[in-house]
Amino acid sequence: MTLDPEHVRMAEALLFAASEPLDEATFVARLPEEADIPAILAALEEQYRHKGVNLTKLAGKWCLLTAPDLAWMLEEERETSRRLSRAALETLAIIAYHQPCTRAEIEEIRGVGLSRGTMDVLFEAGWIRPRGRRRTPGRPVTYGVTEEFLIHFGLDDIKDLPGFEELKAAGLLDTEPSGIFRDLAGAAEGEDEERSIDPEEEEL
Amino acid sequence: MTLDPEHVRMAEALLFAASEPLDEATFVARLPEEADIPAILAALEEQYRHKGVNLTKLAGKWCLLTAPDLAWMLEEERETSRRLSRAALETLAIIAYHQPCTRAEIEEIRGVGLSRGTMDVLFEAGWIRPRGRRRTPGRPVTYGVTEEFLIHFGLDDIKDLPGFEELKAAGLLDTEPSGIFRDLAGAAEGEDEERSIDPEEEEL
Amino acid sequence: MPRGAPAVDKGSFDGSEKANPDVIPLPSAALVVDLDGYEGPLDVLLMLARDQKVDLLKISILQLAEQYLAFVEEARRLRLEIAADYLVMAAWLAYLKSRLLLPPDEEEEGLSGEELADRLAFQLRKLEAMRKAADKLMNGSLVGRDRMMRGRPEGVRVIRRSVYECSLRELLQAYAEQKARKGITNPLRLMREAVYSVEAALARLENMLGELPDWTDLMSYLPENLSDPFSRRSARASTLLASLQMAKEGQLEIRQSATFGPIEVKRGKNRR
Repeated sequence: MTLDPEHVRMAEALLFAASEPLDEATFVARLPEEADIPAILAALEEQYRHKGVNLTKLAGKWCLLTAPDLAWMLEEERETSRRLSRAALETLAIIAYHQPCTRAEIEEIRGVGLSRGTMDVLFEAGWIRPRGRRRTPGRPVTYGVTEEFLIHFGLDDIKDLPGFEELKAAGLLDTEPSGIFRDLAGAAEGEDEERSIDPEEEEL
Repeated sequence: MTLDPEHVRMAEALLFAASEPLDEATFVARLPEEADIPAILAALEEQYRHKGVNLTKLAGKWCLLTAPDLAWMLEEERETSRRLSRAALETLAIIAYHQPCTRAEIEEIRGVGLSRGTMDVLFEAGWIRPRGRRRTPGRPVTYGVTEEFLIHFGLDDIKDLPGFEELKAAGLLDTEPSGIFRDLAGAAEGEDEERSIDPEEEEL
Repeated sequence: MPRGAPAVDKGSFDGSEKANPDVIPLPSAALVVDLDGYEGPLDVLLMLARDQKVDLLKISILQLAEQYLAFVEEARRLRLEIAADYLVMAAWLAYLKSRLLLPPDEEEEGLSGEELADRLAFQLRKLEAMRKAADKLMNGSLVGRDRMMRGRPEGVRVIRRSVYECSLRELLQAYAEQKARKGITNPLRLMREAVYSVEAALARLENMLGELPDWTDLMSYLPENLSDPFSRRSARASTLLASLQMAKEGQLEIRQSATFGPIEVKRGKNRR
């Protein structure tokens, strides 16, 4: 039996336009009655065998898929630059100044729990790494910064980080610590989110 | 020069994977440097000419579409689109054929004021866009059709609009006001701003 | 030609046609007037011109003007609300009609009646051309209606890689700020003083272990100066945890001879 090329065209258009793989019953329902569906599909499979797109049978259903060897050209790497959250920034600073330090120590210093995502972001950025385990109960993992961290921030050595007093002298600390400040902050809360010093600040 | 069949396969895979028409620059960027893109596309156009799927150029970009004669069998895949009102349809045709054209020119041709909603519908569909300002008193905004318009209506270029050249040759696409409706509008002016067909109306 | 009677009867329109905005009701011999169905006076004129059943190039503008005037007359008789532009058009057509009927006045300035009629005819042709173009556009092969794009585009998979931006200044500022914040008050401090930390228990155990080589009750390692029950409970828990940690490292051995009996420890073999 010879195939009607019109039937092949119809099956091809159906496969192309379908939003999901099609079973043979669909072809039977939508092509003319006399169409030999298995033969048509076999012919299309052969036609597309060496093309950029292949007719593939998935879970008993048919669909056109790009050839597996060409998958690489359908991928694209895109870089998006993102800013660190305040929590991530502080965590990074603490790890840099206090390394090696544990998660619990970071939480102790920041006075607030550390959400999983915060550390993940720093790992993803390639700026922190596990360094070992503290010889205390539970043997918590200690963290430190990476070489990439030093390179990114233009530091030759971790010892090059300025100390607290120097930071203050350099004007990087514009909020004078004083006993009354906390009350002020409490009163101003909500007015200026950036300056909020509520220790239970929302993470991320 | 002979075509590398691998390059043809790559272009084919890209065309099948794409969710929108692709311009030649995309092929240049994704295929090997030595690939002869126009020749590859011409070869694919020929290869798919009599298939259930054809390679078509829309708005200067390439895409695969099911063959026009198979529309009847793809009813299930059809998108349900909102019907345009006659006013919107006429306005769209006038903008397409006369672009760039001003609101006043559309009103002049239709002999009736344009309600805000009519243009809104066309903007919402993504088929028209402001193109600039006419260098006449009042500097009215001119409108034209978008790439999506060309793609939706299956056109490669504005010149492919049905009967475009004939209409142009017959002078029917001139936007020169006939002069007669100016007097008419002048009389009705001030009664209904939306219906004003004063060609020097202030836009936006 | 009798006033008010378009030449051809195309049948009065019924409700079903009116429901469809794309179908324009045709004026019938009885001249049923429904202004809502029209897109302005030019639309009415074009419809009347079509009723002449001739090419727009050959229509009789005079006849058209008469038909339009009859149409508006009828609408007024039926007391239909007529928009101003319909009336303006009627006035203009009445003027055009008089110009066309009267012999040309050589003295009068501006366009002659014939020229005005030509312009109107041209306007009608332009509108007609756009109507037909719109129809052709809609009857063409529309993508998504007649020709389908790929139903299941695999698309280009975008692998996103985040690059984090952060300057040294920001880093230092963050540290300084939290340090400053810390300098103000530490809300956890009060609690922590009451708690006997595992680290402290570990240090104490390590120090004292060497002095007591035989099985000793673990509880004898507790600091003596703990007065309140909370601190004592905390010290007991921390010391037990510390002993377990050291046992794990082989620094000490633990035994408990009875359930709820005293836990005893002694120096382990790995004691450095």
